[in-house]
Amino acid sequence: MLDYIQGYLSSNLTPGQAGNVFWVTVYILIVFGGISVAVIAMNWLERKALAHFQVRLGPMRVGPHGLLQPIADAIKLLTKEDIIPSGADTFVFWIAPLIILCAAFTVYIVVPFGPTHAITDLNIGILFMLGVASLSVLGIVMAGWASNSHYPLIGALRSSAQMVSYEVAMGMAVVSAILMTSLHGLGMYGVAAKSTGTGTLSMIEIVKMQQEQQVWFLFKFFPLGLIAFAIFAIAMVAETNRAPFDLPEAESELTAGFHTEYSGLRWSLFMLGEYAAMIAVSSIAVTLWLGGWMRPFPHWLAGETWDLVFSLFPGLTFLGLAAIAFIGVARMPKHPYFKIQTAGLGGFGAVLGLIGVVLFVPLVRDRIQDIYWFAAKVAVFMYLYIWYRATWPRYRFDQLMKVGWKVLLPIAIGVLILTAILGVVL
Amino acid sequence: MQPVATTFFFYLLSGLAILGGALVITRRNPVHSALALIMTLLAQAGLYLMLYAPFVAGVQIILYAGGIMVLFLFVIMLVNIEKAQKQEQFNKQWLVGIAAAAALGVLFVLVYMKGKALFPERALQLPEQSNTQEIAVLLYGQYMFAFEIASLLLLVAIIGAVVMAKKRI
Amino acid sequence: MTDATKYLSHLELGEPDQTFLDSNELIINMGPQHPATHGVLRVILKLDGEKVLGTECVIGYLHRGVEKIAEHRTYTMFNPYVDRMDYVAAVSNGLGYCEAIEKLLNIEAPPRANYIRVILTELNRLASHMLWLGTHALDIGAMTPLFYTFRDREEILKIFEKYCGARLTTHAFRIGGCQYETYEGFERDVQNFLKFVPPKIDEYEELLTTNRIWLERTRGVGLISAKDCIALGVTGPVLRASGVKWDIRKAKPYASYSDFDFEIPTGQNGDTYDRYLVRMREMRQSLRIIEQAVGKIPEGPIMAKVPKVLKPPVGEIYHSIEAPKGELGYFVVSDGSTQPYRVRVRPPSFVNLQALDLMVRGQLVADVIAVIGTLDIVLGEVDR
Amino acid sequence: MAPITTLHYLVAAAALFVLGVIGVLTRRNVVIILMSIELILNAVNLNLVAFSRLYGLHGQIFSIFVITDAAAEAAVGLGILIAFFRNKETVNVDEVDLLKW
Repeated sequence: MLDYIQGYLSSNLTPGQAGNVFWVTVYILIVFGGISVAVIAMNWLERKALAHFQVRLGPMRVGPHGLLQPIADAIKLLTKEDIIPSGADTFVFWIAPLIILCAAFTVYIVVPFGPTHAITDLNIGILFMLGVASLSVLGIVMAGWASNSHYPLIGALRSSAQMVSYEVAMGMAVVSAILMTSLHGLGMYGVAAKSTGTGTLSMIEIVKMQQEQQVWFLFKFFPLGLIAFAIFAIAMVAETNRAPFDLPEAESELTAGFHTEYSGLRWSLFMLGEYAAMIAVSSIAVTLWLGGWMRPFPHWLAGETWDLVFSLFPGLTFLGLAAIAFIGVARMPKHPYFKIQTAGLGGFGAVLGLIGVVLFVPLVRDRIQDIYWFAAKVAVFMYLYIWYRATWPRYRFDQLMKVGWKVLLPIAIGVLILTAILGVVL
Repeated sequence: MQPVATTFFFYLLSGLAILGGALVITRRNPVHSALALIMTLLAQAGLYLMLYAPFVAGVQIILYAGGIMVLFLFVIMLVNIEKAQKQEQFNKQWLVGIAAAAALGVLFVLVYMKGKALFPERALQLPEQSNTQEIAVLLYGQYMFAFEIASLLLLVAIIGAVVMAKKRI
Repeated sequence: MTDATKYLSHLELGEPDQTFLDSNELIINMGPQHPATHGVLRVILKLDGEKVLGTECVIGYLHRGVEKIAEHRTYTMFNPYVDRMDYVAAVSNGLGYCEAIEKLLNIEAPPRANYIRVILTELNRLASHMLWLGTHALDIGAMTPLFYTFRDREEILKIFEKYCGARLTTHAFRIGGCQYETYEGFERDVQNFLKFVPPKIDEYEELLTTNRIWLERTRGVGLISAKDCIALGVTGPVLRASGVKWDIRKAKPYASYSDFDFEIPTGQNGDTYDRYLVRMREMRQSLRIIEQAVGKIPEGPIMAKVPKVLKPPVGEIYHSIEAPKGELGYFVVSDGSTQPYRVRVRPPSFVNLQALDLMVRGQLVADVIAVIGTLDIVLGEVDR
Repeated sequence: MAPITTLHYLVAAAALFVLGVIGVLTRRNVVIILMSIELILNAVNLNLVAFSRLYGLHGQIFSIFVITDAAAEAAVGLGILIAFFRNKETVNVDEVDLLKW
């Protein structure tokens, strides 16, 4: 047992690569649990951030600043009656949310949270991610069909058409990033790197290539990487059915799209799947273009001192969050549940602070900072998702298709060709 | 990577695949058939992974399960299946069909029994970590022509499908 | 679906086909419980995929028999009922009714009352347009403007509340003038509001007017020509957006509108975007009117000499005003008793709703939502 | 248990193949027949990939081509099905008894 742990800690492979069943199991549990927690946190954050965009307060009642609201929601959803409409195909109706959930979670097998922090490193990493993510279309189509109702059916048809169309542009953008792994060339700062000859599909290798070439692919071949990234960033919003591309569940048109007839637990599975998919595609974007687990400026601000400075960030972040919690404690208004709320928020702040302190321990610090930078980059995307939703109206279906096929796809193909040419010429 | 519990996973996955296949041909409702087929396809993707063919497995998932099956489900939703569900599911020569298929199965079994020696126990050590790269080298080298022909085939299929399925072009 | 087919006479629906890839007919009920029909409107849509082949509005879910009630109430007693028709523009409804009865009685509200009426009515127009903007934007998918407009509409409702105690169904006016004198600081409140609101309107416009998605969703959607508008009797911003410069405040000035200088904004294309622009400009014009009125409210009585028991002479009268949603008309028949013989309301929402079918044919489902929003209907007024 | 050899894979593929053949020969519903054809193609793929363990990567290449082919076949087959359904309002193969309609 101890040997196992020792053997792993000194290893520079992912548990899957090392063939270490124990650590694989542990990692699966950690990653899936972490994603579930992230989804819950995201749920709360979205409601709060959206509320503040819209001059509201959002959830405030359950727990201090509504911190326990997601838990209350979960309890509500679990105890709700689970309605299966008459005339629905019970089996398909039952299995559709599970397919979406499985598709959304299976993707995380190859997400590289750090050079060794991935469940496994598949040779076909990115292909696997895109493929499994696209399986959620099946769940959506089935949910819409099995509900035996018009609104879900239209929602399902819209959504499957949308996801299939945007996958094309998305795939092209991804290919141009993969192409960059094999090409040398000039980065934004004019740093030339040696050519490696062959490219790679492996998620970990892609980030390692960015490290080697000393440039995020976002800035490689300057406008090209950026354009490819922009295409991916648009397509991924459409892929996850979020505003402004949320037609499949367009509230004002189709009431709730493909999950109109769902309630209770199954509905919450859809939500879980949707948020997990959002995090998944964001992590693809982070891996391919934003340097994955790399900290900012790994070469420009290199050296022992800067390493130390940047490795302090995780702890500082948690201490900052703890400070915010304590400010909340200090400003707690005197309402009937004042005492318990103060205690709760204070306890929460204390836990955050404790985590922050633990993160300063050198051994932990070195292990954790890859994950921290990865999560921070993903969090930026999550915030963008909320921001989009607060700002933009919704596209119409034909316009959505027009954007996908007539704008994004040609640009993506153009970028792909130019990337290939530049890679050969430079 | 050293595969773990190969025997168990082989029987699990091939069992799932065959079970799915059996369900495909027996279900009354085409959507259930499609579900079963998806199960088969995914189980097969697992088998490909066990055979050190990760790229084929990836293609299987992204193209078959994610692409072709969505197409199938789409069409099933578009055509009216309720009427067909109430009708007779098997054609008149079903007995002959099963007999022919059984004969084919017996033929397979005989071939495998007789020709056991043809399939050596040995296995090439295929490099799993560079499987994609090696496939790429073959695909864009030796099989370049076939690759281009395949693209032409797909183009023809797209045009054909559009011509046939669209009402007014 | 079966009970829907009996309404479908004019949709030319033959044998309903079970398939919908080829034989097109997919019938959906949009409403009566639907997030985007602004109440209990039920629209039966005949679709080819997403394309709308025809619509049929089923109304009456909110029918309360307001016109019939009038026949059993005295003229004064019926006054509060009109507030319940277009509940987001209750002041305008009250103004129309009071002026109609005043015309019937041949009395005239004193100038001070008229100024107060204009200020409140224009405030109410702003409130109504703000509510329209929020819900319309929400229908098209922009969530945020809804909350901004509700925040700012609150200020108007606060003024109403201070003036007459009610926020929504105000019952602010009486036959012959106003019941209440302006409260202490009324003018200051209104002037503060005038300073407060223009930057807010700029804020809405910043979010929407040049937003690409908004433009794509509204330009060329729900087109209606001036000719069709006139043929269908469509009035209000919808008519003006089609290029007809028709506003009863200018055409047949009532209250004291002839004293004020304001413009009638018009559009050219008659699409949803033009209607949006027209309403946004109208909000600014309303502010202009209020600004002119609030500075010079004349002194004097707020109530004309009105008998205790209203017994108008035998006769009939039609009086219309420009409500936020269009021409709001009251046709009142008096048989000389204390109760009207018949009251017929010409509600703008009801008439404008007729245009829905014309505007959405051949467009997509999403456009139906946009068009319902842009018609700015209130079901209380449609069904009465 | 005995180690898994190529033969095991071949037997599994043979079983799938036979199931596919039964489906094609006995079912009336075109959609299910098309799915059975997919089963057959998959059985072939499994064979090819299994053999590539013995004789090199060429089998995998070929299976990729087979998958491409299956995609084209499905698209055209389903296109025909839709055209057919539009005219005859049926999805049963034994009712397709006209060469032209």
